[in-house]
Amino acid sequence: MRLRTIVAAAFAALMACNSTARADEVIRVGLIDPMSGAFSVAGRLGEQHFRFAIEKANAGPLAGTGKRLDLTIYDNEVSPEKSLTMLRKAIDDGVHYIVQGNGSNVAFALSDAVAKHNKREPNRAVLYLNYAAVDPSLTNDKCNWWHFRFDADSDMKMHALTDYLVTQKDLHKVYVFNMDYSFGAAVERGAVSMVKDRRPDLQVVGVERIPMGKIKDFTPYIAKFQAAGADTIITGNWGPDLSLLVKAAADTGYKGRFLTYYLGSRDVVSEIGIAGKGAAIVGVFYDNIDQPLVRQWTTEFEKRYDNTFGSWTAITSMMMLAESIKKAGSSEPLPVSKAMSGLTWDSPLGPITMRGENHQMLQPMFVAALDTGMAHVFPDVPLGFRGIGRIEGKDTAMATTCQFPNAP
Amino acid sequence: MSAAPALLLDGVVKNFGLVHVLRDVNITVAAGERHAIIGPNGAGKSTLFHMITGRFPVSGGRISLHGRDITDMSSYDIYRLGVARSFQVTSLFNRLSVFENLRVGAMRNKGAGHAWWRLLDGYGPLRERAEEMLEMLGLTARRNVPAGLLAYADQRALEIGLAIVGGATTILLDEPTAGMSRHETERAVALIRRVSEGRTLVIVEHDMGVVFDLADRISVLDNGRVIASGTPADVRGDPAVRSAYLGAAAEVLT
Amino acid sequence: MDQLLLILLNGLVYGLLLFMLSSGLTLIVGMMGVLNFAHASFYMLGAYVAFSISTLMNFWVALIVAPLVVGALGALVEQYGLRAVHKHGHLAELLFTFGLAMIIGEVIQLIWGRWPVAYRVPESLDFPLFSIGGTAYPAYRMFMMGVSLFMFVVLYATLARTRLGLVVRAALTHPDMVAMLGHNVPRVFTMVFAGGCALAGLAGVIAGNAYQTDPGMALALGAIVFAVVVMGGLGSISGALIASLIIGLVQTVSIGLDMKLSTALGRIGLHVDGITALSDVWDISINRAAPVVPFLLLVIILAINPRGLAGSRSS
Amino acid sequence: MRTISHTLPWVIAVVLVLVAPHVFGSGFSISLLCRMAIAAVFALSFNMLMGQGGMMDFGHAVYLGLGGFLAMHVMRAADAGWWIPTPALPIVGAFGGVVAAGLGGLVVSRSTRTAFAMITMGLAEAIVALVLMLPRLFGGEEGINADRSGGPPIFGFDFGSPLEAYYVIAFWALAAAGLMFLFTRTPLGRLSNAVRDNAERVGFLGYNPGRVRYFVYMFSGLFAGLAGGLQAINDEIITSANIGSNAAGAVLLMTFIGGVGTFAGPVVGAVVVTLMQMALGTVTEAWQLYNGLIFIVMVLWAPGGISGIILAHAPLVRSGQARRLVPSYLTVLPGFVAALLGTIGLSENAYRLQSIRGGSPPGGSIFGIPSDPQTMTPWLVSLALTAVGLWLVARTAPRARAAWLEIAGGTQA
Repeated sequence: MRLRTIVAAAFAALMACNSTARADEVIRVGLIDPMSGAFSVAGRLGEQHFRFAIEKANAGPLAGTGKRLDLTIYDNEVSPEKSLTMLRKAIDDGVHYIVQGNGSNVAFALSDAVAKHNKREPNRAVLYLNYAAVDPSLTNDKCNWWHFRFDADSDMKMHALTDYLVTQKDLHKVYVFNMDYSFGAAVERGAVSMVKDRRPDLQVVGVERIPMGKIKDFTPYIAKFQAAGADTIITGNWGPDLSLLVKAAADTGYKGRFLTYYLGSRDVVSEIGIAGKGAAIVGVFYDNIDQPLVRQWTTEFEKRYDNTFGSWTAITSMMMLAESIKKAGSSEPLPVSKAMSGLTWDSPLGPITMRGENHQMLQPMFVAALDTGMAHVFPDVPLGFRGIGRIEGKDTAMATTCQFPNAP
Repeated sequence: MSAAPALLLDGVVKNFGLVHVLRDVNITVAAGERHAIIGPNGAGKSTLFHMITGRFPVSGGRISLHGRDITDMSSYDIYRLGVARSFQVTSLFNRLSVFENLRVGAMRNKGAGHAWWRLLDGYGPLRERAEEMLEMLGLTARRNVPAGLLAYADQRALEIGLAIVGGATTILLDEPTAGMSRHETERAVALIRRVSEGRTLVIVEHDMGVVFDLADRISVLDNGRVIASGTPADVRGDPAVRSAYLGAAAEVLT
Repeated sequence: MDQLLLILLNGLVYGLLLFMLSSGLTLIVGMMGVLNFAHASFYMLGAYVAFSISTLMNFWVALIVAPLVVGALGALVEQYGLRAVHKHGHLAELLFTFGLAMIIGEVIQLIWGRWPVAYRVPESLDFPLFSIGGTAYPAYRMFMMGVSLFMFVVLYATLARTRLGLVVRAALTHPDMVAMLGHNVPRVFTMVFAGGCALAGLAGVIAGNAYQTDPGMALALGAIVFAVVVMGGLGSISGALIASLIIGLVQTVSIGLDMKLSTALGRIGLHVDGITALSDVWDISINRAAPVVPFLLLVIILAINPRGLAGSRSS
Repeated sequence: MRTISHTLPWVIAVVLVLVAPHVFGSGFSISLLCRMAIAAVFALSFNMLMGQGGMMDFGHAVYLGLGGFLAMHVMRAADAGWWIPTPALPIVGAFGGVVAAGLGGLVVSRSTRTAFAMITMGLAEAIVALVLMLPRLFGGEEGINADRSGGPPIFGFDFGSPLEAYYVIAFWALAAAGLMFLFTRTPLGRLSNAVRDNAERVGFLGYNPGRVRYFVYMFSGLFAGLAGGLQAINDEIITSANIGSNAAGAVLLMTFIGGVGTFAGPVVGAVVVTLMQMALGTVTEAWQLYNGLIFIVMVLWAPGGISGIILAHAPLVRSGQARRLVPSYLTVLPGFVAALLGTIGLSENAYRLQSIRGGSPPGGSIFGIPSDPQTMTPWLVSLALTAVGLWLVARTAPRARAAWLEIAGGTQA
């Protein structure tokens, strides 16, 4: 796979040298994500989305500018250490734009390393475009100028979720259930404080964190939900910790509602099966959004890759990068970063803005629930997402503690 | 030397579960004495050595060394009081060279301790002692061969060497000549005689020629008890011993 | 009270499952001295093979056939791999199984993909059996318990009543003697290894659909199975049973305790809130600490007695 | 003569270390070199236990990690203004490692062999879980970070640039390797060999084997902690992943592939495995499968590791007899190459097939050779290559082995 990429890149470079007619400037984008091992599915899915997004960006904002984006892949196996080595390799390869999304631990390591590198070697600066790591710290206390986040952070998602909760008067008791690590803790903090602030009548009947990936049998927890009388479960769980939870609920006949962050993943839904109907997700995208361009892209992507179109932030990040390059009239990271900071782009889902104070994207957010009879459904299960709530981008902004330590 | 005996076993008992290996063993070994322990297979001779050197805890009775109680001490503490031993089944440091085996054997008593701040080669006396021992064992030519690759007789020689290289005052040898040829046995006996000069020696041996040649005194162990103890002549004439040693061994006794 | 009953039931099911994995491993470790790092991989293999068989035919065929397939693979591994490595010592054997675990993990992903597979509980068992305090108890859990107990009885009978069992028991306590008695030790080894793998496979068959069949399932259980085997004492079936049940129950029961450590210590008269430097520690609730418990137990038990709870020999 | 043969490898090592970053000057290469140096120190410290002391420590990464965390906290303090120069941080790491191992050793050093291995595993699992529960000290999943250029400059160097950091790391790596080499020649080092070979006998020579193990464990922890300090300098971040079982597995792999029997073996392993992890991963996604295969092949046919193979042939090369081996070795080569190519073909096609099923475009090539895994040809060709190759190896290997035995046996006698 990567070999083909390298060969293709070399070939493209060769072509660029030979034909004076198409001497486009190649701007290299490096995707640092897991490409082998247990998490490679996520990395591969990301790769497909970025190939797709770069194609759209090259045909869109960059058409006729004499510049085009080109993707190179770096395998980090979600290890922070290996990511740093791959960052070095990417810099050697002349990559100026790093994209990464899997693992907040990797995101912290990369954000920090990019900041140090840019300080030490300003003439070889790189930008770090984060498309999926959602720890709020990255755009608050640990923010830095060279990091841009395109996904909504976990607090923003929780905010959107509570916006939705406010409209659901039939829910009375929530149980906050998370995995025991930094992200789970962040979701838990956000859930408890925001529910209290915004729907004081809603009672938090339980708060719990479970060891990550260690629990095989979730029925005791379901029994606890039941004992506490919870009718709503808010959870940031993902992977087996989410699918096993929902499955155990179905096994034991528990009827409460699951509000989640990561239900959209194909493995989780196919594992849960039809029992997942009614469970909801909060995010910046779902594939049944009724908008012509989205419909067209979703179909095109599914046809080409036989995979679920879901990483919308790959599209927004590449489009915004292209727009910033156009606006700056340069492909150098510094002017591009200045152009990107505060930039607004009219996305198919409405205007989206890269907030200047903390480099956090403000964009429309959605709550969607698994339902039958949808146009785009999961492969093994006749369920697809149906939108049940939308929050406009401007309403998602939250107070930030970010003070860029290294703003140019 | 009228003080306490070098080694005193007072009513030593050992049970493995329900099996009584040693029932009531009383042995006195005077300082400077060469004392042999004989007895049929399974009489408990090796177990007795294990008791004395702290390999297994005793089930009852006391063991003392020069009047000092060593009954519940660990093997290394007993060694530090001057008791060294060899094993019936060869027990060497197989991947270390012959020379290194001997050097490890002498380390404790040449003051190297657990030192990590000094190179081993810096301990002159230690090296000299090991070289001297090599010479004595006739293993100089095999100096750098890993112990595990030695011929059997050489391994047995090194086994004895490991017991005596540290210069202990009381030496326990468990069948030192087992499996040796006549010639090798003679060499080994000469060696044992030489190194046990001025020391206390306790030896378990099946070769009665060796026993009667070396020992000042003999204790006969049978079925977990000492059935006779005395000079070779006393033991030779003891009727209980004769009845315990029916068959081949009895002929040697006569 | 209802919840306690539920927790106990679940702990029992989990503990028995652990036992199914660890009984095979403890025989392998006890008899052959092989720290088989690939044991949990055979468990995973069992689940995947059962998934394939149950899609082609049905679950009941898989229940019988999949453990046999896994056992046969185990026999091949022993015969053509481990035996050749044996002469290089235990470390080499351990490393061999280490490499084997890596390969099994990758090959499984190559054949069945990196996603979890949709290995489902058979419909005939997919119903709530009874209800405790409003929580339905799935019939399949009871089935799991039944299979585990049945397996335990069969294993026990095999060890107690058959000639093979006699040789195995003798080999556990007196490894040198059995060879001298003229038994074909290599063949016994092959059978024990294959049997252990088959047991692991069976555990995979019945757990893969109750929980989840994914490429990470071996990793999640690998360390804990070792903890059970060592805690119980190498080569001790009864020790493994006790340790499995302890770990199963401790892990499940501690889920129910969301008391903070400082509160718990306060109950027994230790007031630690003042020591703020360790406030991170005191704030840990007991249920969050559950995964550490088996390993802490292991360390404590081994520190007290390196032979484990009921070990017949230490190394 | 002996001094030359002992000092020459070190002189070569020093020269290599000094020259390497100028030959392989790219940022990636320097980063690789740093990783190799750190891995080498770590693997050497691991082999102090495994190869020299006969202790299989499944939790050795704990000491690297804890040393690294301590060094990182001190680096933060330096960023905040304390006068602690960056090059001194490895000492801090070593201190952290030795203290942690001093505590851990109390628990583990009484056990031997299997029980030792298992108790270290249990301890490590417990510590990893604890580390994740104490975010204030260890920063949770994201770990803690600092800036290595934040300390006081020494002779005008702030050690921010990768090359400056490389020289700090290389200096300490060489120093640590040298010290560990000297350790093998101290009384304690020799005692650890004796305990490995026959712990019980050591007890009858006046030493408490448990105590010997304890001291050696502490030293090993010290150097692991030093490696952690180096890692802190290199990555400027340290996370709980550094403590976990992956890191412990990697060091086992390195040490074994390099060879446990010689002092330099783990260094060779560290270099080879680091290259494999970082470089092989950029060429093929099947590298984890290859890792496992290499492991098994080594265990089966070269249990002495790379250095074991070298050691077996070095005397022959020196005496000029190696030439006589070449013909019989050459007869094995075609079969070996064929089997290797076949295995690679099978694996690469399998991975290609999987990614095609996962949505990648069909067709494709393996290292430039067109190969479509959805057709039969590449599979048949690979399978045939593997089968024929293995058959050839099986036929020719015994003769090569006999030739080796004959010649090597001749020189030894």
